[in-house]
Amino acid sequence: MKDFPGANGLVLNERLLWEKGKPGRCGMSLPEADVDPVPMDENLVGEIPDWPGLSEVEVVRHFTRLSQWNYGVDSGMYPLGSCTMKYNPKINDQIAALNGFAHAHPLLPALLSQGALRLMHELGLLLAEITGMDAVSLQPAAGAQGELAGMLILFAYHRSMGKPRKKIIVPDTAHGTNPASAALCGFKPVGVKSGPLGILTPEAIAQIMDEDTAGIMVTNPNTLGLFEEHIQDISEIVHGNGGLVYCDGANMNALMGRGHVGKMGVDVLHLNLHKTFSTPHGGGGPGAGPICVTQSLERFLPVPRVVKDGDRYSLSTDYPDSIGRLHGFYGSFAVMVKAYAYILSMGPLLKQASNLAVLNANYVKARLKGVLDIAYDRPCMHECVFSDKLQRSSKVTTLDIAKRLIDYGFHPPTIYFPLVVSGAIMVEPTETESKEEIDLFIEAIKSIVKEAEEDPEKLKQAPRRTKVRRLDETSAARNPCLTG
Amino acid sequence: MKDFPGANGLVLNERLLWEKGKPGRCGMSLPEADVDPVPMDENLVGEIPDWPGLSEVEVVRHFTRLSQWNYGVDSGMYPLGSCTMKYNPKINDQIAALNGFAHAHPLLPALLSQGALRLMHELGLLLAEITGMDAVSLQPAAGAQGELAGMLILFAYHRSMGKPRKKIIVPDTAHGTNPASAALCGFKPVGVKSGPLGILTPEAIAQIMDEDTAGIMVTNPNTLGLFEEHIQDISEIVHGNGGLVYCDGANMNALMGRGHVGKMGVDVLHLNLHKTFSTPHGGGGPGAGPICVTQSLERFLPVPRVVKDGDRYSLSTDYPDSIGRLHGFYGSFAVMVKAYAYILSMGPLLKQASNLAVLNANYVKARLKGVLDIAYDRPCMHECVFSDKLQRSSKVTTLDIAKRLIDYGFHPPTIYFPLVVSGAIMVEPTETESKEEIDLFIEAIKSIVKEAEEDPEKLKQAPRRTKVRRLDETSAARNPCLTG
Amino acid sequence: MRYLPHTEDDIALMLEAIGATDLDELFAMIPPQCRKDGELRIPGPLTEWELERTAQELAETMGAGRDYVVFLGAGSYEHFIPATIRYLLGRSEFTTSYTPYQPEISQGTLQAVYEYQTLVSRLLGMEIANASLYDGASALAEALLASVRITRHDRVAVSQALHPHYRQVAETYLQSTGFEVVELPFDGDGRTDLSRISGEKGFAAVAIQSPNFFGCIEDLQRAANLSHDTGALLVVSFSEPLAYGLLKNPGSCGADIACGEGQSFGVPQSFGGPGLGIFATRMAHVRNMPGRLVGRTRDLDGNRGFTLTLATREQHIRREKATSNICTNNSLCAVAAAMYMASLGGNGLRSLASMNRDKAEYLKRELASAGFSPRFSAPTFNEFVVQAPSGFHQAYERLLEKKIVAGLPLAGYYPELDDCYLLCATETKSKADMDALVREIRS
Amino acid sequence: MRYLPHTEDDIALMLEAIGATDLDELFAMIPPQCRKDGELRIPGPLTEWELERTAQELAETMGAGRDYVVFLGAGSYEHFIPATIRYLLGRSEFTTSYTPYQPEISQGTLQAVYEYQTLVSRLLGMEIANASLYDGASALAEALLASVRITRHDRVAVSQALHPHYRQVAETYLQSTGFEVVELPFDGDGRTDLSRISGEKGFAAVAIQSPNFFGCIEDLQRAANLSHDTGALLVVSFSEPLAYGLLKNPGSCGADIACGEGQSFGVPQSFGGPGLGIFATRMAHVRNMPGRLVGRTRDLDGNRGFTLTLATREQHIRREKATSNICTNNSLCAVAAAMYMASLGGNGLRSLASMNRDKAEYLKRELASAGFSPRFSAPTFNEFVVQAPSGFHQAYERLLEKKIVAGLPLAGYYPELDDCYLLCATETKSKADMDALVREIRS
Ligand SMILES: Cc1ncc(COP(=O)(O)O)c(C=O)c1O
Ligand SMILES: Cc1ncc(COP(=O)(O)O)c(C=O)c1O
Repeated sequence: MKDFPGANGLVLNERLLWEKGKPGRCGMSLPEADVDPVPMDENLVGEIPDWPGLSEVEVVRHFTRLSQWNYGVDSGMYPLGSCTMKYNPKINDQIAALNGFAHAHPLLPALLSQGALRLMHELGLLLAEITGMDAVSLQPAAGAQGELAGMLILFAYHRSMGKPRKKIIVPDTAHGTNPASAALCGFKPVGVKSGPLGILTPEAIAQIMDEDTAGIMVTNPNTLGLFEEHIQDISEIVHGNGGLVYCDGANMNALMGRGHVGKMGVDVLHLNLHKTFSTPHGGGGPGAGPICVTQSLERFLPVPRVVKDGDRYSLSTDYPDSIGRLHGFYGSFAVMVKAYAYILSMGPLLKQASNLAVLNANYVKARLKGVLDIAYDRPCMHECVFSDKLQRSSKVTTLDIAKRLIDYGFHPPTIYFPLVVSGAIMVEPTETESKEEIDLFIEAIKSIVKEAEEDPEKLKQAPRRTKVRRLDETSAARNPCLTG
Repeated sequence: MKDFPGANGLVLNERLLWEKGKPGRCGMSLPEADVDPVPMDENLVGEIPDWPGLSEVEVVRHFTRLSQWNYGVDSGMYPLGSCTMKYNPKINDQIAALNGFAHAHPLLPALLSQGALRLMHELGLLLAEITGMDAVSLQPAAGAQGELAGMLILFAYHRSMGKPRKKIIVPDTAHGTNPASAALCGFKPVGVKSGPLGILTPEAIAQIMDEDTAGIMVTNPNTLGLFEEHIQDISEIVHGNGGLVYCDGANMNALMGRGHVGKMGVDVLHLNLHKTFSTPHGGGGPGAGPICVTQSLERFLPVPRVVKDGDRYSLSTDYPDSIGRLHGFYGSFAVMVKAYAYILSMGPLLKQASNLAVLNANYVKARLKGVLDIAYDRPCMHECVFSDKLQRSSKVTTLDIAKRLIDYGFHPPTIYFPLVVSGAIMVEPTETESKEEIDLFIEAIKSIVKEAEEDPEKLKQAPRRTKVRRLDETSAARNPCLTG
Repeated sequence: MRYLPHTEDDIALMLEAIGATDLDELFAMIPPQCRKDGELRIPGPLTEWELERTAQELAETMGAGRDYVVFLGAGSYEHFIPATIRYLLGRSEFTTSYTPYQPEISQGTLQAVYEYQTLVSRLLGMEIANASLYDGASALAEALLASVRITRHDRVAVSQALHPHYRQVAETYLQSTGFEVVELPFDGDGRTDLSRISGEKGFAAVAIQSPNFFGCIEDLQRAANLSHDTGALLVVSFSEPLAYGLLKNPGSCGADIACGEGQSFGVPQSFGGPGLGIFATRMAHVRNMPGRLVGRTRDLDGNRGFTLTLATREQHIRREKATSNICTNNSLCAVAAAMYMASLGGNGLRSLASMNRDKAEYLKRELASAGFSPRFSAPTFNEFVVQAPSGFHQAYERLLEKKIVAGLPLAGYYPELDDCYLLCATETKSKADMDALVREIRS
Repeated sequence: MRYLPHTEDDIALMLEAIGATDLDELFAMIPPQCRKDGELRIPGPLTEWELERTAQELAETMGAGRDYVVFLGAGSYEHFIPATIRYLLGRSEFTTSYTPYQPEISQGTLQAVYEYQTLVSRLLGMEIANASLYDGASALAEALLASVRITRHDRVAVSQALHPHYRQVAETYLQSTGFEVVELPFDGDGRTDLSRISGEKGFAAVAIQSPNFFGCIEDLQRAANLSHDTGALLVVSFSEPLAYGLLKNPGSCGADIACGEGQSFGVPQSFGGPGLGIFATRMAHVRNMPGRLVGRTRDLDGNRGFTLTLATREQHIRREKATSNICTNNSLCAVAAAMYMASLGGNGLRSLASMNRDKAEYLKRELASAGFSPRFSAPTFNEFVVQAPSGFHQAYERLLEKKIVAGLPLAGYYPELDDCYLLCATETKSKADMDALVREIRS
């Protein structure tokens, strides 16, 4: 394994915060008191919370060590399907940290927040151009909240038509947030199977689309990495029955400059700025999940909205049909700043980003053909779904392959999703991986597959290099210990 | 070894830069050309240097991985004697990076550089107060250049007295830079042994101090961590013979608010801002080595100097007796900013820093007594020198102990220095280490000493956890490979 | 382009391996009518340096930074953030990793979030906390939904003194569910009037905020008793968790769910987002909890480790039956809060909280002396409502020109509070800042 | 104090273990007359927030940042630094480690410095480079001293067109050694007049800078031939290494030592320091080289690794016989340069260098049209000397008020160059910036 990045090295243990420190220590500078203390009614005063006291260097070491136990995009290739783990440019973080952005109060008068409002306004226009949709709200705080917003728009639309509808079509390949968001909004998700080619067939939709169905939640490209080629026909069927088409655009990284979502018949679309638009994932957020709609649905968008009048920007809540407010303020502004910076840095080259994302995925697919089973052997878009089918004889599973990849120094792909592929291994390289890096990943997979045949225990015991080995998740869930 | 920080974990290999990349890639944004290209005389044009082309993420991953192979103060305790590896406050780095400081051109007119000049002026005054010396130059770029400046002042002084002198007294405990700096300045270092208590005796100095000796270079506290208790008598002898007393103040961390270097009879002193004043070492610099002198030597200080007139600051080179310029501009300004920030953050609490630095060293000494041999068992100052004497029977050396400490997750102490202690192990905890951390270090040493008896091979083979094991330094020097 | 590593050669070789002739061919499956015609009409690509300048120009228009003195709170609080946090949080192992689905290479995030869950629980006096939600507003919505699940009642009572935006978000979340939201008025001292619920049954939750939107400290104990009497859970919302460094915490007063905004704990204000949705409750309700949870466990060798747990509540396992649709949460903000709480420690927290209150009390008194009387009589923490002399709005505009933002006019939120302003003074406001405000107001 | 972890209890326990009664006792060995009386009379302790404000106030007085257009070069160059470098260099594993004396836990610094040594050698066309010196000025001094050691001659010839500060530093280093420094004048085209050395013997080194202080490109080939004829080494100094992205490098012209300032490669100007002293030479001279060297080797398992090597040249081993007294060098600046060189790559370097020259040529031409004729005729890179119309110094002051610094007046450095200004235009100067300068000058 000489040439692969994975190696053994020194890492440093670190206790839990409250196993360290001493009362009386404080790792933060407190301002000098310059006003008199005012005694407080004893009845209101509580106990001092039992937080440990640490010096500044103790805090710094603690979190420095913790950070070193993590693997990020900056550590190496992170082909986590459906997550678009592309490079997160450092300049964008720096821009979001500019004083004027990072320390701006959200309730500043419009006069004192022109820059932020303008940025939001322009980002909305940019996303509209990129998707081909008409109007955008940046408010949803992540993809799932974007979905919720979208579902509420479907709800509001049907209510406005005087006919609330109960059901929504959700394909079996959908991400878990789709049915969950639909349900949160009171819709009953109705499943539909993808066809033999891994994509939806108009026939299947026609069969279940009815007057009590609010619409469909389609993911395009879908979670098999396949373009929903019948999207227009499907949209027509849904529209023909009075429904609306919601598109989960988490996979937009395949389509920039290539696909026009509006023309596909999509009425509502959400994007993940923390995927397609390069904002860092932060170990699980914060993200941002803007929604884009056609002109006729614009009136339902969440409030407040940024409006432009001449060259002045302001916030308006004056949209009586709006689904309302989704966020304490306007959404993840700092994330928007990073996405805006990314889009301007790329400009029309966003198309080339999608080109290369798709090229990389197809290349992985071509090179791993015969090594891993390919769920649907057709041209894929930005990601490609394999499985452990060919390895079953050696009793090695997707999980084992994933864990073994860690020893090789790669982040594993997404596993066991989408659910329609048993033992799925979902690889999304993204466009920022070079051919060399991808070749190395391919070699790693090949080597692991060989190990699976020759010495499956190597995979079963993996990972061995990491600070902790496989964790007992069963007992974690059976006897939950959630605080210390 | 459960409770010690050292553990095994995943680290990532990374090739050399030129083993990566492809020509045509570029990881940096180049500005748009907005003027016409002007052709260049062919005879002047060279080949394009053979630098590899990498994308931005390749650069980021390369240096991220490299960084993870390093151990810094932020990783854990770094008791490297003579180096004062105290915590380096993050706020100071941030302040040095302020636009007005980081992007200021050194030749800006005085009108446009008042802030920097004022900072330098004030830092000089602060260092004068802390040391008890009269005047300060911040120009030397590190301790050794401070020593050179000091030696040149001794040279200039004697020349000004009409009697150049050839020799200089350098104790056997001196740091290697002392004789090297003296020699660079044309002085012949004359050795003197420290007395049985580890400190210089007036008698020894009296014996060699003569009219051809320019003075003495004394380190106080010396590199054994001992205060030169006879410093005043020694100064008197040197002064009595027309010489000057140079003090290596790299160990000033023992003395803040406690010692008055001026009153000790010292004429010239250098400080290491990158030790006592908390500026980060950067894996070997940049540092800053200000020199402090008595009033009568002020005229020899390097130029340019910051002068204050009313509330305006400017630079002046109008010092005809000056030893001249030592730096392309004014020294390591960014380092000065950090030291200034540190001093203001600590204020009079600098004394407590020295108190605790000395407390920590004496505590280590007390607790390791009998475990490791103590070279001079007397109250120490900020550091304490042990040796491997007690371990010789098990054929285990200082080097082995040091390397084994790495497996335990600690940075080793300074080893084999000072030269007067065979197999020296020089421990300087600094004041920013907590009692708990020091206790853990002490336990590690005890455990290693036990291993030395029971299983010396564990030490001989150490470190085992690190990405690379002991390196073949002999062949590195015999067949030097300095570029790839 | 520096983010795109492919050389022409690379592309050619890869196309060959795929068996395609050009990049266009890779998109052949997109029906022509679904394609984007022509190139994207967006500006750029900008160089890093153009981008930086563009962004700086936008940022400089903002009423933020050292030149401005902003007395705004109302859900977003200006607190000092140590340089250490900015540095540590920026380490790319934290920023560029995904949700810790692979625990073996995510122990850093996992342990930090576990620490966050613990310290937040201790602060609020609750048994458990989740790994974060989006913000204080959606945390309230999730708390109400959880209450409905737990109690199986279909009405919730929400205080009108609860942040108007939080209430609006809760309404948005609830609008399509059919659950009823009953609003509880506030009384003359600025606290929630709970009389509406006493004796009534069928509430899933009673939700109040403390300190509430007016800065007033609610009587949580009484609210708990009354709520529990009606069979409802007490949901305590908050926008300023620092208050619990001084005040009795929700748990000790009997709250069933404590949820709110954690931005005060080391998260930059960033024009309102991202925030940090804190959600804490009792262990009994864990399976009804929304959002991710980190739990402690052991690895194959018996070493302690951490992992996401109880995922069977979540959308990726339970899909439409999940306790919430949330997936990506605000993890990095939770880690920031862990760093902040670790930096401050218990004693530091108490000092800082006391200082916040002292500053606000000083400002309150000084304003009173300038004719701005407190509108409500209940005790407050670091913000409070004053009744301004009529016509003050002109002076307010004048103050803006002097780069002072003299609080939030409340008329837009509560028409009955015309001429009332909500002012906040944290530790970032010096006596001199406050004196300057009062001087300007007087002049 | 947040940097000091000791509680009262800790101190008491530790004193007890030591057997001391109080902290004062630990300092008993300091004779009373050597003690500091009373407390330190220094301001503070300042809180982090007071400190930040104080520092910002100082920083804001500086003529730096986006508002200023500064046409200064002369040894310190404004170049764009990618955000990646700022981030990567700030990672504390790089910043808070010491000199890599323990190679097993310093491979990051060691490999990075090895890469620096390699890329710098390739740039300069030399076989080897050391791990850094303080700056370009001391690098010249060290080069002259090394030349003396190598040739055993005791005179050095130094061009007057070499940076005046570098020459002054060399004089400082040499003043007490007895070695003679002969200055070589420059001729009318701005290049060094080498006639003084031809035919003479006994020089250890001939030192010239290219591009020189006037921005003029020297004829290094000819200088090498003449130097070697006299038995001297050719020492090529530089302050703008970017020039070698375009120009023939010192090695290919026959230089024996190439030494200079590397600030241009990713090191912030920081009011002149720290800089980066680059020192490169031929393998034959390695044992006379000053400063640290990183070498490649193998570990016990045969794996590639890096370590400090040839330390027998250095002060900590050789003491007074060392090749230099340098210990701490400017390692982090070398790592910054490695990052910068890696980011740019060969092609990027060539483009950037060409752009620098194009900008300067544009400015030169525009200034000429405004009556500022080039003072020297030799070709230049990104800076050049113009003769200003007399009386320009008033306009110069007026320009300062407009936040434009119109170059460096040379009268203070070369009295004969009265009314001459050295102007520099790097890639950071836009056409608009330059046009504005010329417009202002004309007005
Ligand atoms: C296809 C798809 N849809 C929706 C989501 C949900 O997005 P978020 O995690 O931002 O809520 C994801 C994220 O994993 C996804 O992959
Ligand atoms: C006692 C002593 N003197 C002088 C020096 C030299 O300082 P610098 O490395 O900054 O040149 C050192 C540094 O190691 C030292 O420990």
